[in-house]
Amino acid sequence: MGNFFPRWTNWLVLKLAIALFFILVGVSLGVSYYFTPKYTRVGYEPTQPVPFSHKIHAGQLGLDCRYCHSFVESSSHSNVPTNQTCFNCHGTGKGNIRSNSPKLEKVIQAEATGTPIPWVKVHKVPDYAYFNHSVHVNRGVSCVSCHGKINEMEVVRQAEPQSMGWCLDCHRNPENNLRPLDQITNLNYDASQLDRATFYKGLLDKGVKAEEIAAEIPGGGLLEKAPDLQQILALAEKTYGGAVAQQEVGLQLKKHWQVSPPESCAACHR
Amino acid sequence: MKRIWQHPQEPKTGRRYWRSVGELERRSEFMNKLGVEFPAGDTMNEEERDNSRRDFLKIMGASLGAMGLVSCRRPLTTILPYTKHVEWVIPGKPLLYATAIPKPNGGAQPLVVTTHEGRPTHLAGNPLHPTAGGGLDSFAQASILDLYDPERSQRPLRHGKNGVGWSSVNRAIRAATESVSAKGGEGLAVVVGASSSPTFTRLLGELKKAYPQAMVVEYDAISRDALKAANAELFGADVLPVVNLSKALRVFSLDCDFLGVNPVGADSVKEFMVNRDADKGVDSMNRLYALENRFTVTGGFADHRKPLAASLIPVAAALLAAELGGTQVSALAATASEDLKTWVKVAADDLKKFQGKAVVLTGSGYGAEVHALVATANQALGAFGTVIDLVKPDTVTPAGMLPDLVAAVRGGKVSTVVALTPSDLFYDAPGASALKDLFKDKKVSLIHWGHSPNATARHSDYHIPAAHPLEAWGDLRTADGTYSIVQPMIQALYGGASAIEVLLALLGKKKLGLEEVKPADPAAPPAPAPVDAAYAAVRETFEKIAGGLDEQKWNLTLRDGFLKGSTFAKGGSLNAGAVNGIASKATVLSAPTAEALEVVLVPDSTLWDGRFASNAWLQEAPDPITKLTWDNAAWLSSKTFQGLGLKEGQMVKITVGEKSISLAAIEAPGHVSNSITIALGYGQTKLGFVGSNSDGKGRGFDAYKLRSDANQYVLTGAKVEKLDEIYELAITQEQNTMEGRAIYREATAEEFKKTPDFAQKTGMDGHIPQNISLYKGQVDRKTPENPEGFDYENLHQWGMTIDLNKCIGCTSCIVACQSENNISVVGKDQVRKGRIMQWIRMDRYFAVPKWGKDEAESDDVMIKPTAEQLENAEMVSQPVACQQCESAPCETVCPVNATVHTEEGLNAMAYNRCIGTRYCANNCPYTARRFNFFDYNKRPLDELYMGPLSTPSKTGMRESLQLQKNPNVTVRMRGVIEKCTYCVQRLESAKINQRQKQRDSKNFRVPTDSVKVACQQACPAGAIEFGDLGDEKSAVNKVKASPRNYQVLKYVGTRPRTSYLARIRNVNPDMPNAAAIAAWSGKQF
Amino acid sequence: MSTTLKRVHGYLAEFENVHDLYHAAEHVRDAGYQRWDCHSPFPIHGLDQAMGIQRSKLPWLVFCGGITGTTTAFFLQYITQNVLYPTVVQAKPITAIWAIPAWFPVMFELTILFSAFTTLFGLLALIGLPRFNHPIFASKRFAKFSDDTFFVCIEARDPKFSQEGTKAFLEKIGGKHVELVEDDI
Amino acid sequence: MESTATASNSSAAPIQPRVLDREPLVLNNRSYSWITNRICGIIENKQPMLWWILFLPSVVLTGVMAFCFVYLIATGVGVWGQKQPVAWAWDITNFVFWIGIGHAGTLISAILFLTRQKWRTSVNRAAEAMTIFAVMCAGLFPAFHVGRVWMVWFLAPVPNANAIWQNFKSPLLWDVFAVSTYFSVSVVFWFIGLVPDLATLRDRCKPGIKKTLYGIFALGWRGANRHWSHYETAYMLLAALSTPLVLSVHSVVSFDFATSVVPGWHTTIFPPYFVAGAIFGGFAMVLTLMIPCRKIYGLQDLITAKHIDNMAKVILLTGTIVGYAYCMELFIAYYSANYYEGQAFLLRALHGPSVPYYYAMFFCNVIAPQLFWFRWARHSMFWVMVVSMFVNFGMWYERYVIIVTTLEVHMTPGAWRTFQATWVDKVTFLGTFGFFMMNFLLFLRFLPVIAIGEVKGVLPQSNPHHDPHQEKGIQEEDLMDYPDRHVAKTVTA
Repeated sequence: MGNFFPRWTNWLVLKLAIALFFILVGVSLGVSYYFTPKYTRVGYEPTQPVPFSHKIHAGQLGLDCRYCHSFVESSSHSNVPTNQTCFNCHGTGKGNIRSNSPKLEKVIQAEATGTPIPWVKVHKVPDYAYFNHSVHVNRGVSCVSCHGKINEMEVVRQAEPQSMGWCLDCHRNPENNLRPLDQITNLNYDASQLDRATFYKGLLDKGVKAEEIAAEIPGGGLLEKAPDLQQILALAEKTYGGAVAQQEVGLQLKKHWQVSPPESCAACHR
Repeated sequence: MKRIWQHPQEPKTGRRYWRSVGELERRSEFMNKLGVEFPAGDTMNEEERDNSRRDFLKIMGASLGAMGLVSCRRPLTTILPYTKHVEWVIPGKPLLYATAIPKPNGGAQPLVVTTHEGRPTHLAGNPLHPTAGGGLDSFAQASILDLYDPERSQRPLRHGKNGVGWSSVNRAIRAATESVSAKGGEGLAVVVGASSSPTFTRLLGELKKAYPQAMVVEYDAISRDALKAANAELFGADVLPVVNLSKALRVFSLDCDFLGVNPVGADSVKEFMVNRDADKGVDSMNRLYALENRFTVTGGFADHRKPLAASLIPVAAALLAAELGGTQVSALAATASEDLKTWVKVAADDLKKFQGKAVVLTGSGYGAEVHALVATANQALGAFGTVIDLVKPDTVTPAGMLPDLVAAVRGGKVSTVVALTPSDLFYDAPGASALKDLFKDKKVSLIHWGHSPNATARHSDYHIPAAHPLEAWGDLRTADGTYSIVQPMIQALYGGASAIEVLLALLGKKKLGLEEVKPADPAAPPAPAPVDAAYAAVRETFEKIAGGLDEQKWNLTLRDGFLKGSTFAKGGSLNAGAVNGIASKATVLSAPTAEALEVVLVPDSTLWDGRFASNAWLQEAPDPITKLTWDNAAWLSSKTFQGLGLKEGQMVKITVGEKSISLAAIEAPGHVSNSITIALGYGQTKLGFVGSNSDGKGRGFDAYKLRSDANQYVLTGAKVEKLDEIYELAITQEQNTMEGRAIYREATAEEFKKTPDFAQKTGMDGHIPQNISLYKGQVDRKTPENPEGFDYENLHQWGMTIDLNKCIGCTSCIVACQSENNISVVGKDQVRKGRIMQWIRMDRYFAVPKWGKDEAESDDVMIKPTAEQLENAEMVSQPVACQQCESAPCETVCPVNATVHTEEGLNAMAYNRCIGTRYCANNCPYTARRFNFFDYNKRPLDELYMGPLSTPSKTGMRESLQLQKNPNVTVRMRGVIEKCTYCVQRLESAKINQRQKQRDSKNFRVPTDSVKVACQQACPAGAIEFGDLGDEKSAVNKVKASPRNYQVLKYVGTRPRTSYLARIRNVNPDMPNAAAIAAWSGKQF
Repeated sequence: MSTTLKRVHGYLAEFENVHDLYHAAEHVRDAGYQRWDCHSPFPIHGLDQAMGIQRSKLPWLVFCGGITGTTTAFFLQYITQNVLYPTVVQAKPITAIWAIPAWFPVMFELTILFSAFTTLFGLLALIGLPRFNHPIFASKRFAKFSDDTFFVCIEARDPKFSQEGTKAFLEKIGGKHVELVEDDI
Repeated sequence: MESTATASNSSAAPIQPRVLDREPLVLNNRSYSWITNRICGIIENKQPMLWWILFLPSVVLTGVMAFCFVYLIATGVGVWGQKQPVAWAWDITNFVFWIGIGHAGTLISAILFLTRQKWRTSVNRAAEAMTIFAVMCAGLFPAFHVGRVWMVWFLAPVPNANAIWQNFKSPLLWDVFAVSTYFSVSVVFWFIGLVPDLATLRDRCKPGIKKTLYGIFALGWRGANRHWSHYETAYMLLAALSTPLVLSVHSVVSFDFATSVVPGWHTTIFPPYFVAGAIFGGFAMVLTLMIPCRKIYGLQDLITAKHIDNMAKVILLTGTIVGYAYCMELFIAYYSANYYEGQAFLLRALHGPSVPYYYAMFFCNVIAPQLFWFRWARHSMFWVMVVSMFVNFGMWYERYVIIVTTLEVHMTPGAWRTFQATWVDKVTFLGTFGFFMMNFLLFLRFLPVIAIGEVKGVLPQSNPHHDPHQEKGIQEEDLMDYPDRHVAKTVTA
């Protein structure tokens, strides 16, 4: 009978092993991309019942976010405005702005029947995670940080994965997202737009000690005597260059507002 | 990668979890209900959030199931905003209202109600209230569940059947009044319960005016007629004695459970605790003597307790009166046994020393002679005007009693009966079934108003569903008379009517039911809602009481929840002559014997007279004494029990005269021999799933059947015989003794004086070896030596103390916790299997001074005590929840990091990370962790074992119950561990609010003691302190400084954040066997 | 089919018992053959010396495998517990130096696991198995190697191999049924 | 081999005093081919009736077990008897029981191999198989006892979007690693041992599916000595690795209890005590399986009375260690003067809810094995069977006592509750036996129950220095009292 197995079988096992290896690598790569929020959530852009354009309202017209989402600073979740808010401008006898535009049809209808407009939820934090808007916007975290540049979106789209890992990134290094409170709803904000002098003056006016401020600037700890504003500015300029840097702002605010985001379960899960 | 989802139009049918629950809610019956008062919207949105929180695994499961799909499909969830903005409502923030609800035994419980987008979710006491402020009892705490009870009566019934509208009810009422109006109301009878609502009383008066011939009858199952009669004779018709225990240093209770179901003042527990603080010096501590036939929370808390048959209470009363120099009734006193004489004498001597600071109390169920004797005793003690105030309430109406009505009906003088009493005539009235037939024979048309479709409702011509106190306008007065307005939190879910509204309807001032309320027309500018007649009526009463209708005053009263300085007028005095008159009528009773036992009927600690039978929280709240849930049973003394050779739960047949019932028996330590105690209120049939068994048979046993008169509480000459059947009882505690372990610690006042820190030396705490390990780990305060310790400077450090010298073992903290933390009810069967979910376990231990066969024998705690010893046992109760150990054994064993420690010293629990290995539960020395053995929130409790095959219609949480859930707490699914978290949701929101205020400044410490946890809020005795250990000013820090402060199982080294304060028994050294009291506590390890 | 080209694999000689095989092996070794082998149903004590085989290198491979396991386990735990998300449980220290005792069990287990698999795959690598098709299987008699017969096979690739010489040599040292093993190309 | 050496002397010079023979490992000078035929015969011939009588019920039981687990997962852990405070009961009891049984195999193959105990050769294959199947049964319980089985992947340290990891301080996680390692290593060890025998089977069957399968798993083994030399090193290495592993696995299992704070669990004696117990129970199970096997398949010449005798001795030894542990627990409980510790054992042994279990355990594990002090007992198959049966039960009781009766009386008396098992508990456990038996019977059916190659290796004629030409027949004085000698007589080499 001779050899029972043909010769080609000799390499079969090795070939299979190699093939299997590549398959496994492929699968794990695929899963880690296609099955994580980075892919499954970001870019979610459902059609809304009413063709409301954030681009026009928040972008061109420059409405402040808080005009409609009025409770964002005081409540856990940022409320969707009532019809009354819409009619402040669009209502007949009020603003009269395009009060008869067909786009408003659903709103008028809702007003008439009293049944709410079913807006489609775009940013959905899992139900067992308790996110609180107010504590973020009151502590220097802007809308942009989580929702992206809404003012450039015709229809709202999810811009960030909003996964637990993503949350933790910021909770561990808040300085990358902190900004002065008056800039919270400025969606085009960039640290470089800040005037360094006013920023540090603001801190000093809040009663922060100058040396403490200096201590937050690399190399600032070395100053022998309490510096004045000019020295601080000089120091900052030396370290961060002409334009104000996000790091610069972030570190100062983190220190002087005592921003210490919690990392323990109880902060978000109850 | 911009991908646009075109969500399809929702098909009519579809996999439930693919539809957002929000949309489900849009079909919900509550849409229009809530929609009326709160224009449709965020209630639903809120609902959707908290609802789908419950379903998070459903959704997760679905998306996992769909796997690949996940990336391109995602469950569509909608946000439904308000169409019009609602005053005060900020979506996501709770809104608090002050109001009040009636206590089952009269008086009022002032409340602060938490509402989320118009849903009342949690009740708490009103801390501002001058007299009844602070905690609440479990009845009040649980009444929020009555509001959402899916089985409460929801629509009018005709002969117990559905299908009759409100209009016909209104017609019936009109007919009833019109028919009798000619004859000045003759033929009309109104049955009311004892009410403390001025408006109700006023309207009743108006009714009497309108129909002079109409008959007004007052009936309560837990009747106080005897007391009322006695009071009328002793103090005058319109005078009531109100006891303020905060003024008493010596209290003698003749079977008066004033800490439990028989309060004697506005807030007896709170008042009693005023003088109970051992750290203020034991000499200023009050002392409690108790004589009772069974253990009550009062007796358990007494410094001196003697078991005494209820039939002998009059004897004791006579003795006491004689000793104190009151009226002498030698006929009674003579019959007393010697040891009783000495016992009472010594106690009396002690009382005498406290003229004007001592008081004698007796159970409201006892006969007039007892009340008379007690009155003289109090007179002798100078209690009147000091401890006892005589007041003239405006809430008593001259009314007949049930027998009058029965007679009238029998005589055919009554054609229409309107039943407004919360009691259930055809269930709890003496000879209920006979009464029912009588009504039928005499063709009496019965219009019944009630909260649940109970026996009377089912056999009435018309049943009017009652509105919950949170649903309608009304008003109430606490025992001392402080006036509170009852304001609605929510549109009546089922359009029920309040008793006041029914009266208004009888007066033709109001139409009942939903028809009246039409959905606000959105097109028109928001018109003011039509003025509610009840609202008007309450304002009218307010005008009288407040002296003028001052809007500001009205609003203040609404805001604060009470009207300042509105207590009853004082007046009246004891009429000595009457005393002798009554006392002379006293009949001599002999002590019960094995042949002729006595049966004592008591209101149930959880169901009261049975009106709470369909409240699942109360059904599952263990009885403070027997730890029995879902049933009642006959309590027998160990001697009788062992004498009959009974097993736990064995059925016995009890015969009194020709009446007899058979029910399960349990052995009750501390119970007098030849005496049987039975709790009333059980055995109601066809009361739905909670109120009665799924087969419609009653839960427990109906003891009303033994009564032939509503005032009968002590029945003598009873026979008991043993039956073979064993009834399955769900008792939450198997082990009655502490096995000599130093879990609960107490000492007498003397010992405490000698060694104030005895509690810290008890047992093994005296000799705990030093921790010599090289690293200290994250424990204690952070210092240079202990770098890993907790940061007390910059962070909150939460801690709790429980003062065992104040805890009476009532279950209201358990219920409060259940309401705040969405804890599921597991049902009788699961309780029997030891799977009760309540996060707080109220341990109740019995202890005897010496163990072993006889007094002489050794201190070996492992020997079972004898029947005699058990009869004189002492009872202590101790609430145990998660102790938030700094070094928590449960944490280290969790393989997935589902439970870890927070920097604030909390033992955090992430439900959504838990896989349910249950290792933590094993490793918890306090057994404080609970496991969801089944989907208690999803599966019907009688089909738990059917899993996914459970009846679809019964599967899933009932819509109305969903409304009650606290949106800030995850509703746990099966397979995860849960436990007390120190109400972390409250702590987090407190911190967040503080940050909102501070914004860009530094100070984030929550204001001292501004955050309270649910159990602390609920505790009527104020035994629980909670707060920030990092804040020197906080109350919890002060309390922890007490020498009585100790940690349970300290030697294990878990370093719990919750610590206990040892109990001090204010023993009178002259009392017989005073030495034996709390002697057991010295023999602990 | 008789005209198919064949390649000579070598000579296969058969022996009855261990004793004979052992001495035969010694002869072959002394004769200076390189590419040859003995085939037996079970390992024979001392035959390695008789054939002059070096000690196996496998232990070194396994040692490396083991070390890999230990380090993997250590870094797995160090990184997850100390770098990525440190959590405090039962007040236990999170700094590596104090936490390391808790890591020993997993470090140990992974060491064993990695070693074991290195042993398996190392062995297969060293002995070039699995190889299902081998010229020697062409011999029908060879099938008995796994039962009770012992073989010596000298391969044609051996420099000292010769058609006649080797055959004679094998017969001289007591080999029975000396046959030429060929396999198809 | 000494035996043959002395024997030859005796034939040469009759006057010399006779050196007492050492019992040969294989009786009746069986030849290689006899061994091959006998062992492969089991696989190649039809299975005896008894095989089917045992096999079919096992399959049914396996099905029942599967059903129970499905029911459990679909409904909830509540279908078991668990409650507060007894959060672990039969599930973990069975886990520890099975994992314990799983220790004998590796022990026999590894430790006895390192200690050059040649007698292991005829039992190690079956024991290893048993190990693997026992570990499979054991693994089922920790996997399915969790509340949310579908979340069990949380135990695997894989990077995830939640950026959260496991707690490597948890003994339970150590368990995961230990048990899975133990299983994989045992399989590797077993497989490597099987390769040469699979080659034997391959060479014996006719071309066909069977030959293909055997062929594949034989990896083309051709018995070359250059392979054998690597092979033996590998085998030795694996033995050296398994030895500490087998000790570690049950130590880690015992950590689940020893590292807790529960009185009655928190004991330093646990690791050695558990390991001893495991070996104890494991050997008992080996005996329970091998004694019928050798009878049914007529393997008395390979699995001789000597083997049984040795294993009985091991049982006696480990049983005594276990007994010592029991007493030591009690002593420490008393000597520690820790009230709670003392109570835990008083309640366990005197007046707790589950006292009977304690005494059942004590009798089965400590008293019963003492029978093995007597040679007749060790040599009577009946008594050996009886005792090993006792031990099998006793070891389950031991785990039950340790786990359940301890938890029933935890630290706070207010929470004490007695445990009652449900039908699901019982049927599931029974089912695992079916699963175990099914696997083992299939193993008998398709794989060599005895390591052919290894047994051949220990025959006297396998020694190159043993001269085959002066073979001697069986001598009468060799006929010492081997109870099953006559069976061997009938067979001819």
